[in-house]
Amino acid sequence: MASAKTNTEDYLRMYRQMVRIRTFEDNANQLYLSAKMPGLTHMYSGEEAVAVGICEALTDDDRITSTHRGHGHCVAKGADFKKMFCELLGKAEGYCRGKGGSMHIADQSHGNLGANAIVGGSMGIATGSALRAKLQGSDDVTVCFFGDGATAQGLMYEVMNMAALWKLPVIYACENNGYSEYTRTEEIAAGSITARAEAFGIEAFRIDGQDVLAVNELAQKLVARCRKGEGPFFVELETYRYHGHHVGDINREYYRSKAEEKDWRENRDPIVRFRTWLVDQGVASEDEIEAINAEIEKDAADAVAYAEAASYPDTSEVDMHVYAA
Amino acid sequence: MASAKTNTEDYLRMYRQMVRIRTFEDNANQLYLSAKMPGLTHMYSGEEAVAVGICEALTDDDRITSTHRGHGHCVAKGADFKKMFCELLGKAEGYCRGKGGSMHIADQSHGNLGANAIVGGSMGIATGSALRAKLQGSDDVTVCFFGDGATAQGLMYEVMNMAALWKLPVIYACENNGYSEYTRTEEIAAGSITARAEAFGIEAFRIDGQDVLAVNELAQKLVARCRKGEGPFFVELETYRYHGHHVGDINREYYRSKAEEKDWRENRDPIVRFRTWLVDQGVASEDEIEAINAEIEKDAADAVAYAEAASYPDTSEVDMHVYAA
Amino acid sequence: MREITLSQAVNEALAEEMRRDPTTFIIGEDVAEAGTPFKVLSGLVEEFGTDRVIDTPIAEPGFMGIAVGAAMTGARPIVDLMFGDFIFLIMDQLCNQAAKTHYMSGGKLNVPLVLRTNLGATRRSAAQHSQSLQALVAHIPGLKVAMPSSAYEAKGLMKTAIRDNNPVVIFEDKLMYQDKAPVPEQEYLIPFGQANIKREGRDITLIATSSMVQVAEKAAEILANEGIEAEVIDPRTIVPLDEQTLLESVRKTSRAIVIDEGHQSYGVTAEIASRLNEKAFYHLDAPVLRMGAMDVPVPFSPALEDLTVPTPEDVAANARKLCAGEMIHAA
Amino acid sequence: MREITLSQAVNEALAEEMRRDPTTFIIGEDVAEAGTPFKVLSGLVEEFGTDRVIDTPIAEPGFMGIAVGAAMTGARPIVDLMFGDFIFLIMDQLCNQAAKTHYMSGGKLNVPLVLRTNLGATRRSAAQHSQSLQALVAHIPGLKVAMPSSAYEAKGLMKTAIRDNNPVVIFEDKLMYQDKAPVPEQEYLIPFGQANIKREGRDITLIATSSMVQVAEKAAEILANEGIEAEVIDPRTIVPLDEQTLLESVRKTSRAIVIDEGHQSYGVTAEIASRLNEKAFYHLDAPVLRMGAMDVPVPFSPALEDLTVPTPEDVAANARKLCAGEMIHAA
Ligand SMILES: Cc1ncc(C[n+]2csc(CCOP(=O)(O)OP(=O)(O)O)c2C)c(N)n1
Ligand SMILES: Cc1ncc(C[n+]2csc(CCOP(=O)(O)OP(=O)(O)O)c2C)c(N)n1
Ligand SMILES: [Mg+2]
Ligand SMILES: [Mg+2]
Repeated sequence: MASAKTNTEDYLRMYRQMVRIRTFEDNANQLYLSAKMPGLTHMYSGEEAVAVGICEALTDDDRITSTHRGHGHCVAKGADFKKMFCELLGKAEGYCRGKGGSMHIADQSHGNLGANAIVGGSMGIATGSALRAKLQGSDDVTVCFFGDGATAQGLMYEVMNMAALWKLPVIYACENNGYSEYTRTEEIAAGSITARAEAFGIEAFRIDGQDVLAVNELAQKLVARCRKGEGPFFVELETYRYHGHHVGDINREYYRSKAEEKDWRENRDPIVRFRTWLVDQGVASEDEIEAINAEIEKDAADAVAYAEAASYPDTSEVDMHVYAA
Repeated sequence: MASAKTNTEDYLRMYRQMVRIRTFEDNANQLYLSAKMPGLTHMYSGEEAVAVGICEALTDDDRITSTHRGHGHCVAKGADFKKMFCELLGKAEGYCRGKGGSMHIADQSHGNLGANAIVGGSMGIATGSALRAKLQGSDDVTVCFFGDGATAQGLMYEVMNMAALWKLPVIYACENNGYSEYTRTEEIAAGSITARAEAFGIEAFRIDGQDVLAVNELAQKLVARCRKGEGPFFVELETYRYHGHHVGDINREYYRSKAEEKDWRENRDPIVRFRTWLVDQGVASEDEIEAINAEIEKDAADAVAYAEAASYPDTSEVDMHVYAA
Repeated sequence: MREITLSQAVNEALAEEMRRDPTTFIIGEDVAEAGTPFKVLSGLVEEFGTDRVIDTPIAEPGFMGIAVGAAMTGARPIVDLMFGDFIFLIMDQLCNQAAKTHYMSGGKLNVPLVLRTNLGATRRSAAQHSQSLQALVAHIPGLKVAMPSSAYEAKGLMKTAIRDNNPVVIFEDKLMYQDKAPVPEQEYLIPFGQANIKREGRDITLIATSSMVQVAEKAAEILANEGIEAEVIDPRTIVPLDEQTLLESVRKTSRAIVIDEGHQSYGVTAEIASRLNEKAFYHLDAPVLRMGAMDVPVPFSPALEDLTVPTPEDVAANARKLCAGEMIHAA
Repeated sequence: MREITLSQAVNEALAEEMRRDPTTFIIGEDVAEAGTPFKVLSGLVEEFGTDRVIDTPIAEPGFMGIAVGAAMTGARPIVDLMFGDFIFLIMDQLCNQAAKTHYMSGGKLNVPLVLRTNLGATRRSAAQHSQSLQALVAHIPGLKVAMPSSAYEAKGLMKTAIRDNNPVVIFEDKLMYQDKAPVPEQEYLIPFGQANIKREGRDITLIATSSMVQVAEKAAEILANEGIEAEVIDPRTIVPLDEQTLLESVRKTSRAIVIDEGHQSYGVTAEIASRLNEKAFYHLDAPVLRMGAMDVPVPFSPALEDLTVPTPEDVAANARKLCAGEMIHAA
């Protein structure tokens, strides 16, 4: 594995964050399966190294924009379990007072400008955040997360053109998990995704999204270069979603095989890989790891219980927040 | 000069078509200056080799989509002066019964699907025409004309992706005249325009758009390859518009110099170049050329007079054609 | 008569018309093997192949534009737009191109295409997957707009739409895909601009579109128990609008409520109410009342979302007041 | 008082607010050196530099999205959309993103931006450069919509828009850029949701927006010569709408015509007429009449185009009939 952050504390925080994401998703899926969660949601499990590797290179002043598959980004950027579960259940204490739900979860306090239910819909927002940073002489960086499917949206090319012309501090992070909904990436993306960015004069990278240290190392370099005015950048991260497109997508053999899923889970799991590395390098013992896992599981269970017991917004909130004062 | 079509008749028709465009535009400009034309219009003068070089490689079954600067494409695809001038003046005998005007002129009988007042607006239409050809097993080809400025529209990347995935018989012809409105291309286009097409796996070319034989030679090759299922293709043609962005754009030194305009007019004029070649090669004598020019001038003058005298549509037509029967 | 779901009805309409006319094809995201997330198109790719049931990348403006070009040159595309909310992405191709081409070309070019999409909240899908945007397209001359209220209408209107020589937008109610209704085995078409009187009554007219037709029918039942006879009318297409049938009813009942799931302000109910007010003014005993969705983005929380859409109880309550001569908007 | 053109008024408003608030900037096509094709922004780049008057590529969805992101993170972008017709291109960023962000985030994120664009036909610009699309954005909760009818309003509303913490869409009338009106030297703002009574009268109320205000005023003059006293009211913002002022007038006059240059069907006039009908029903002597643009794409030919927009004579003729108790829509 590549190595980026270089001390025990950093390593363990990255590990912890990845496990937090996985645990969050396992609980969210369970809430769905037990019919306690309204609507549908999209699981980030399998892609943890992408969100964590990148967000660990950012500060709270740096911004991200997220996607319909947004819980991972939200956790990685520092969000709190309780407020997240409350949001998923439509409760008043949720990050968006229950008005956004899974597909619109945002956490302004940590610079998460929000998930987005329009595929590609946040690409302008991320680029605009970077323009604001440049205009205001602020050195924060914005990361725009999106899937391979979103590369088909024209908006991406419009904003990459402007980001390149204006040298904006934005990093376009394409989470290529091989599918958009029920379709393979090869069937919907001609040519090369990184070449598309390069054609606009944007430096582009393609890396293994299951190797959190490699992701973090690259992210640190690019964030630093963005702060120096060398942006924008484009990164394509090869990754995989373990679940269906959404929690209700159970029978999916017609578009992808169980063998393929098994291979990714068993041989390329980002958490298992990093855990093995941590133990091999002597950063943590198996016992310490298990303790972390257990602590996170308890946190999640507590947060779920809290959220289940929390109250719904008062009906008077329905027409509040249409307009800002 | 490169050479494509290879007989006197073809050469002379190409020459004639270029002069027809220039003459049409001179008359249209005059109509504007003498306040006889309603609205504004965008002159194609200077870019004749592009439209003619390409359209001479097409048959009436092949389709084109055009732009706000569309008179050149319309003439090159075979349109009639009278119906064109009638349209520009809003008369009932115009191609669109006066309802479209300069920016929406279309000539279905020759496969011109129409000018378009939305920059980039016809890229989907051209690609859809090509999809129709493929689905119906027809071997016609569609050429999509657009300017350098239109490459900033996301729609282009969306449809190029699909054209490449589905191998559609469409040629994207980018008329790079160095400006979009009052802005230089360098200021609005990052990286390389042809590389953007290549990134989608589309074969792309960049050629001198002032050399009608070179344009025609390439167009013939690409049209033939499209008919064999080898499309799509992308061609960037370096060219120049002599007039302002539109007929009313007179004082333009703030965005481009008179010296630059003079250089293109005097040293790179596509008609002068081709005329010189025709005479040098003995295809036509100076007298024959002058006779052609004179004949076209007379045609245009007659058509203008005809259009001026023609009637406006009856007021009852105002709510006709909202819906097709 | 056999009963089938709205989803099956749409599927049948598409299959029948695709068999009938080889120039038709379906284009959209995950329409082929997946048969769309709502599974409405299941089985079609097996019958018609991937040349006529075409999966696209996630590029709504792009494939909408492609459909326009195909339609202009001799095909009849059926565009599948996964959620009605995505209509915002394709407005230029739909409204600047498809809607205007016939007129701008002086009647020479046609754009015979169908845009299939949906509407409807209360699925806990939040603000970007719950909108009912029919008012926007109804405002644009050149487009026709159909709003089926059951499996029967969904089939008949779809078949008419596919044969129409103009761009037609059809909004299906997402909540209704699994609802069954009697649908004849024999072929039928439902002409555009012909409202359907779902229930006769003499006291008040309830004009409702799509998802709101069921709401109005339930309200009518509630009212019937109280001795108020409500007439329920479904316009079926809002462009063209069957003014005649609506006016006749209102002239008879002297009172009307117009119900539509789009936002109330600047929405569909305003147009219909205005026409009734203008043309049946002297027959009205009370102002025509409008009931649209609240003017708020659709909230995710179940505790809030259900408040935003008119319910049978709301409709009945308003009808009761109107019939009692109470001023609802006393101001 | 000095008189300046609408174009100068907008320019002044922008310059004043940009001096006042360093987080404001203008973004759009050819806004800098060219000062837009209408030359409304001339001189601003000289004062504020290219960092605050930003020329973009021809990528409306892109720069609209960029403005949303900048607004969400602490800037106040003023987006210049060259023609109102291009609003179709940016609907997703405007309506799915900008309009909903504040609500979807439970009030935590703001999107303070101004979208400056225009409306108006009769410039011989044909169907894709002549539309008046205010009804579309007025339908979307979360957006405010201003429609200045003179230089005075253009300045005062623009300044208010820039200071508003929400996305605001301003439609300027292209035909009016060179029209002069008295505009005070001292600073002033025009609050949103406050209609302006342009002329008092007791016989009929003419409610008109933007370009139609002049039409209504001219109609009022014609009518005055015949002894009919028309009250002319300009709502100035259609979201929020100053219902109170409109209702008071109609309760007084008992008759009203609503005039707007958007297409009539499913347009702005329907909403305003509906509210008057609902809330002033018992004061009305005749149905509220609507006059919008014809429901046709705007034709290029001068012989046709002028027929599509209401004229003072048309308005006066309808007012005359209403006042005489004639049924205009007898059917
Ligand atoms: C504009 C738009 N089109 C379609 C959809 C429906 N949709 C939701 S997620 C998705 C697939 C996205 O694929 P990708 O970008 O690769 O992200 P992934 O789900 O793989 O993380 C689609 C088509 C949408 N939400 N927005
Ligand atoms: C969507 C859209 N945006 C902006 C405009 C205004 N406009 C008309 S032509 C033009 C410049 C086009 O430049 P280019 O594509 O290079 O074509 P050229 O005029 O140079 O032939 C612009 C910005 C428009 N018509 N449509
Ligand atoms: Mg994906
Ligand atoms: Mg150009």
